[in-house]
Amino acid sequence: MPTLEEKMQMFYTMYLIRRFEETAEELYMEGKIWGTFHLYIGEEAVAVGGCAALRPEDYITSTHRGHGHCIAKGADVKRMMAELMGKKTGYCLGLGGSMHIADVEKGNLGATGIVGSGIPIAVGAALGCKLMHTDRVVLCFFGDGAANTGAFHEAVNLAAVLKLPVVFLCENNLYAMSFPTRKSFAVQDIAERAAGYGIPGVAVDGMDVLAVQEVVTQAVARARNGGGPTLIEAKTYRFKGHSKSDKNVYRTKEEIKQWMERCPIKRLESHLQSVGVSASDLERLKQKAEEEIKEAVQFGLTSEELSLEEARRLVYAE
Amino acid sequence: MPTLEEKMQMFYTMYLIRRFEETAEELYMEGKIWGTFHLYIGEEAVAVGGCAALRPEDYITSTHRGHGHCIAKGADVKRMMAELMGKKTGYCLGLGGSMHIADVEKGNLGATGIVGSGIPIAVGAALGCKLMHTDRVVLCFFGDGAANTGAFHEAVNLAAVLKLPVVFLCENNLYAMSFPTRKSFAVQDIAERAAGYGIPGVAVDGMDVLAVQEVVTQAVARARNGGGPTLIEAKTYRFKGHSKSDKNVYRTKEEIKQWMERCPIKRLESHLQSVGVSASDLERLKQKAEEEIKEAVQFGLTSEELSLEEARRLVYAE
Amino acid sequence: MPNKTVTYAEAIREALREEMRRDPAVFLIGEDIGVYGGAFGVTQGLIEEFGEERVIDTPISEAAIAGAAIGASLVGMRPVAEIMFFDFMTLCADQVVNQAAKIRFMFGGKAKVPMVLRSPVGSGTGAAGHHSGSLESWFTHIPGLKVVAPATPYDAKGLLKSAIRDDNPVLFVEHKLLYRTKGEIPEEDYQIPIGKGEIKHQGKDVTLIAYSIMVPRSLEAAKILAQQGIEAEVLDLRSLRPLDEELILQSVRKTNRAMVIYEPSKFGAFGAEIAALIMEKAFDYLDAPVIRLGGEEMPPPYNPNLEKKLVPQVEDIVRSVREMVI
Amino acid sequence: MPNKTVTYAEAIREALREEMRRDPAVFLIGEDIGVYGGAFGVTQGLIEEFGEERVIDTPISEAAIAGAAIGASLVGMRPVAEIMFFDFMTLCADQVVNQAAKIRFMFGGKAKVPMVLRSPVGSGTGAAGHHSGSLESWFTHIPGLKVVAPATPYDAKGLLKSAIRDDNPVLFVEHKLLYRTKGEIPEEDYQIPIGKGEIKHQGKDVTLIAYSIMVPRSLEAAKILAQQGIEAEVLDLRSLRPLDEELILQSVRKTNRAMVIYEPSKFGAFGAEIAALIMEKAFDYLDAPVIRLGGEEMPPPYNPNLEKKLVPQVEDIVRSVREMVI
Ligand SMILES: Cc1ncc(C[n+]2csc(CCOP(=O)(O)OP(=O)(O)O)c2C)c(N)n1
Ligand SMILES: Cc1ncc(C[n+]2csc(CCOP(=O)(O)OP(=O)(O)O)c2C)c(N)n1
Ligand SMILES: [Mg+2]
Ligand SMILES: [Mg+2]
Repeated sequence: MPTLEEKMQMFYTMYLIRRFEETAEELYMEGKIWGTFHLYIGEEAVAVGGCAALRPEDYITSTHRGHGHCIAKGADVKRMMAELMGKKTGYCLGLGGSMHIADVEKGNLGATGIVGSGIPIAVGAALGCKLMHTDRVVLCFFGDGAANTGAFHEAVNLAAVLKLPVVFLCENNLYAMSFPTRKSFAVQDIAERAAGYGIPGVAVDGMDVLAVQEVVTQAVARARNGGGPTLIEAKTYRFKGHSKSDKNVYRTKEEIKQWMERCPIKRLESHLQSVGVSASDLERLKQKAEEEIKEAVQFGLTSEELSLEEARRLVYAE
Repeated sequence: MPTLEEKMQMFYTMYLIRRFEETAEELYMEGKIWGTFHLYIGEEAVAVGGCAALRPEDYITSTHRGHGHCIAKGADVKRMMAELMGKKTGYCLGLGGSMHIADVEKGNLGATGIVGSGIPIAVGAALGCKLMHTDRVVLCFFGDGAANTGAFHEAVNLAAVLKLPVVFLCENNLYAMSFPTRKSFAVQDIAERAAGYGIPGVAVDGMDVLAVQEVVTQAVARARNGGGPTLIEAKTYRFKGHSKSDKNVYRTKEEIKQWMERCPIKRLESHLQSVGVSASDLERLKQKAEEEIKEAVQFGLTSEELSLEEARRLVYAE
Repeated sequence: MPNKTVTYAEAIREALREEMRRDPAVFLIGEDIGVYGGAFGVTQGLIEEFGEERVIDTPISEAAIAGAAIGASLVGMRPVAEIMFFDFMTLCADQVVNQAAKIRFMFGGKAKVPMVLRSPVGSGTGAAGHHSGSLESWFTHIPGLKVVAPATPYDAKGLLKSAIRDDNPVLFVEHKLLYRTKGEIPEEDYQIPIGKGEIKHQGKDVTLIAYSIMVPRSLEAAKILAQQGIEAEVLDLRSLRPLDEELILQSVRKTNRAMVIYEPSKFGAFGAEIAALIMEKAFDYLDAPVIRLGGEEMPPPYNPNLEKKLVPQVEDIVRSVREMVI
Repeated sequence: MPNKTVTYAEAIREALREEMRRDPAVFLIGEDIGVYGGAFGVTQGLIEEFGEERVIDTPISEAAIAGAAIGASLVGMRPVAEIMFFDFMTLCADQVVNQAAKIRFMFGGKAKVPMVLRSPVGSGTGAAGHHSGSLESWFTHIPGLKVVAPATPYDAKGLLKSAIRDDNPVLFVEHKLLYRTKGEIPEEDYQIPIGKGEIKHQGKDVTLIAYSIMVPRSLEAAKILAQQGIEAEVLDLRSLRPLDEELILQSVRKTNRAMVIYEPSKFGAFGAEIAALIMEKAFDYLDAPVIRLGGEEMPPPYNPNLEKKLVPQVEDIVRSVREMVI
């Protein structure tokens, strides 16, 4: 069970993620950020609960919907915002953008634009951790859509037979772009697939950060002790469209509304209040997050861009 | 339940497959066939039981170990032998060889050298059958090794969610080349994977042609009636090495011996004798098969080869 | 014959619609092509007309999409599959290269694979490293495949119709930045034959050889060059495999100078084939080496200024031609 | 320094063994590379020395093999992955192209992917359409990758050592028909730098540019041509990306004639890059167009007589050179 302090930290991180993305969306409207990105709003409990179960030296792999994972693993929102603005001070020097943010120092092995492609890489990182005789664990985030890629199958099976220290955390937000899980799966729970690989499978309420933190903690302990991988399915929902170009024709307003009522941040806020945290303490945290975001925007806006010459030198390592 | 006549037919086909391959192996030693091929010896019950459950207009997809499937689906051994000898009279005009034999007329959509790659194609053929409003079914053969490819996962799931008329028949012969299933799977039965796709899974004794015929018949009926796919795992064993270059260092003589005692042809022979078929009737069938094979060899040896000019014209359809 | 103005995306959609009406064997398969209408809106409205049976949304399973198209085509259908971004062709490369392209030959001509695989290439949308690639060169190298890459709505519609009616697997290369460009097409049914290029602009001083997005850029450049007294001929390949060799050679024999302009990274790209071919077959006509103007040797960067520098722009073409001719 | 004679396969095995002894971060992963020793016996004996932990057999999961190598390299290992046949590179193309090659750049240089992917190309073994391919051209087109294709045991060992010690993903292209060819190597540790070609035979009349299996064939042809009074220079590229441009240009400036010889189907292959490059940078030195002698435009046929005609043989090289020079 997390301490109150840890819960407050989770609250802070979830709120920071939410505000980061709301702000990024505004900047997008203003033309300060472009291309496309995928908002995690509504799913914060999964990243935060998942990363709260890790040690700092553990690794994660992320997805195209990766802002939350990145912040939850300890990234600096200044450098993230700068990345979204394509600046040299960003995590990827402005070369990666939203879909490719990595923060290798903090253990985030990177987002990816190819759905499912991070799963074999997570397995490889876990293999590396094992071969190096560390007791590090890899937490692999991916979506329901990714669970239908060949990469998922090959990688999960490889991890299972090699008993690697990796935890597969499927963020089932009910849709892969417009395609609903009820059409892309003929099973109720994606977690049911675990049995076919001979590993444990668990479904968890992905709107409840404490529940996520608990099941991931157990799976991480198992992985760390040589017990091999676990497949966790967190049932969650994205409140926004798939990407910036989504017209949301494939889901109903009612469905969205119902899920928004289950907002994971509000839920943790209520919980914290119920255990005696004062409204003003929560407010203070929120204020701190606002400050951080404001600074991040400022940092991004005033940063420089990489030159073509500099970019060219980054294709190959010396 | 198959009639006695049908059982006699199965016996004949199994024996024909066995003799076809033994003869091909001899021809290989003599340098009349080259490259490599993968002998099906020991696994005949799977192809024959499986195809016995089909109508002539149904389809199959085959594998690199495909001689048995091809003969069981009604191919002419003359044209098969000619193909192994690289002749113009072969099924593929000598362009495909053992690993690529197809007999589209008889419904064999082809062998493939890329493990697992036939599975999506089988699913596509089933989709085609459905869209054309036929009630044809596709029987998809593949190995235990293929069950770990991404292609398997994507294709089985697609078939499951679209409820396509396809039956997945996994020939689990305990090895993918040298890699044993006990190392490549963390589950007991490959059939357990079916649950993760929401389709039925059945394991069956692949050395018992009647058992195979029975479970495939049920699955085919289900598929034909719009019930969608089934995953069947036939437990079997190859008596010979993986391919012509295998030194068999990865399995014990005892294991091979034990399985050879379960020879599917002997088993059916005993069964037929126990229900009153005379030794001479069986002998007559065997003789007929010998004749057919002899003719096939003669046919192959005396056939011509394709010219480069002719081959060039086959790359594109007009 | 009365004409109408449509976008490149609409032209593709019209070809799909008309072919689906004409031939019940034609169907669509891909990700989010149904109610969503495709990531770039190309298939919008088709599920409403043809239903879920002929406009099939799939899970994220590129290999299964391609394989399903192959299998369906083997039993008599004419699938048109969509791979949402060309970068994802790497995920179905086995099915395309080892199956679709080889099946007919390996089976001794006893089967055919009449399928079309549509997919958009190109940078310029800020989508960075995994959604901006142009890997069409890979597929031009595969015997058994045909590869087309139209530049205008007119060519897109006509070529897609030919591709759907062709009995071979055809890779139909679209470009994201072309989807909203407009052009005229006739009201009646027409086809553009696969394997025929077109001179899109006449000139005598140099031949600019391009396809897809580089065609409008080359035409733009030709206009500017004309003002500077250089008459550039713009040749649109349209079809990369088979290639309209004769058209290329004819033009080069006239202008004695050629430049090949393309978006993929310069090194090892299809543009080298064109250059090598011209040298092999028109060496004595060349007053100067064939120059290739290709993309930078780097993955697509996110930063929009760098992204723009990744691939040849109009001003790059103008500058390079001037350097070459003067 | 005392030399010893080894086969190409042994030379590769020695490089693997020595690097594994030298650096605990090096490990092997692939299908049937353990007790089986690899489909072509290259890794024989290594599992006995290094155990299952460092010689990892996997299920048939090419994408996972490549992905596992990438992931392990991201956290500090130096994996050497084997893809059993080059045809199967199509199954891990996404991991290789979109991940291994791009990660460093996309992450702003903050990660590196020091991995090697070994895989055999080539026809000539009667294995037909799915086991005889030569798709190396594809990967030469990918910024972020290095591609080497040695022709001799000496080069194979030295290049593999360099590849393992390189901080970039390196594709190591082997050829099935070379595995049993023999050559001398020194007893001591040595490396061949990636990016450097070598003149394997001096000549003044024409430069034959080759790599992998076409190097011994070109040398064989050069011998025959010498008897006929034609002095061919044989240039072994060894490294396809990066390419030793200077060596190529130097040789061509001397001989004024070049022929590029390669096994893949001629059209759209890497050989076109070499030809185009020579034209661009040594046009004025050329007495004749650079000729490409590549493979037939068809999938590998099973019939051995046709299979032989698929790719350039010694006599084809001799004939083509004579046609060119005389
Ligand atoms: C291999 C691949 N196919 C298709 C896409 C296009 N695409 C981007 S995100 C997405 C949906 C992903 O669904 P899911 O894995 O559930 O993640 P979510 O977006 O719901 O978080 C799709 C289809 C892609 N990026 N990669
Ligand atoms: C994609 C791919 N990877 C590797 C191989 C090499 N290979 C050929 S057969 C084989 C084993 C196949 O095992 P399984 O599917 O169980 O079929 P079996 O040979 O046992 O009948 C392997 C690894 C291949 N042909 N294709
Ligand atoms: Mg989702
Ligand atoms: Mg097997």
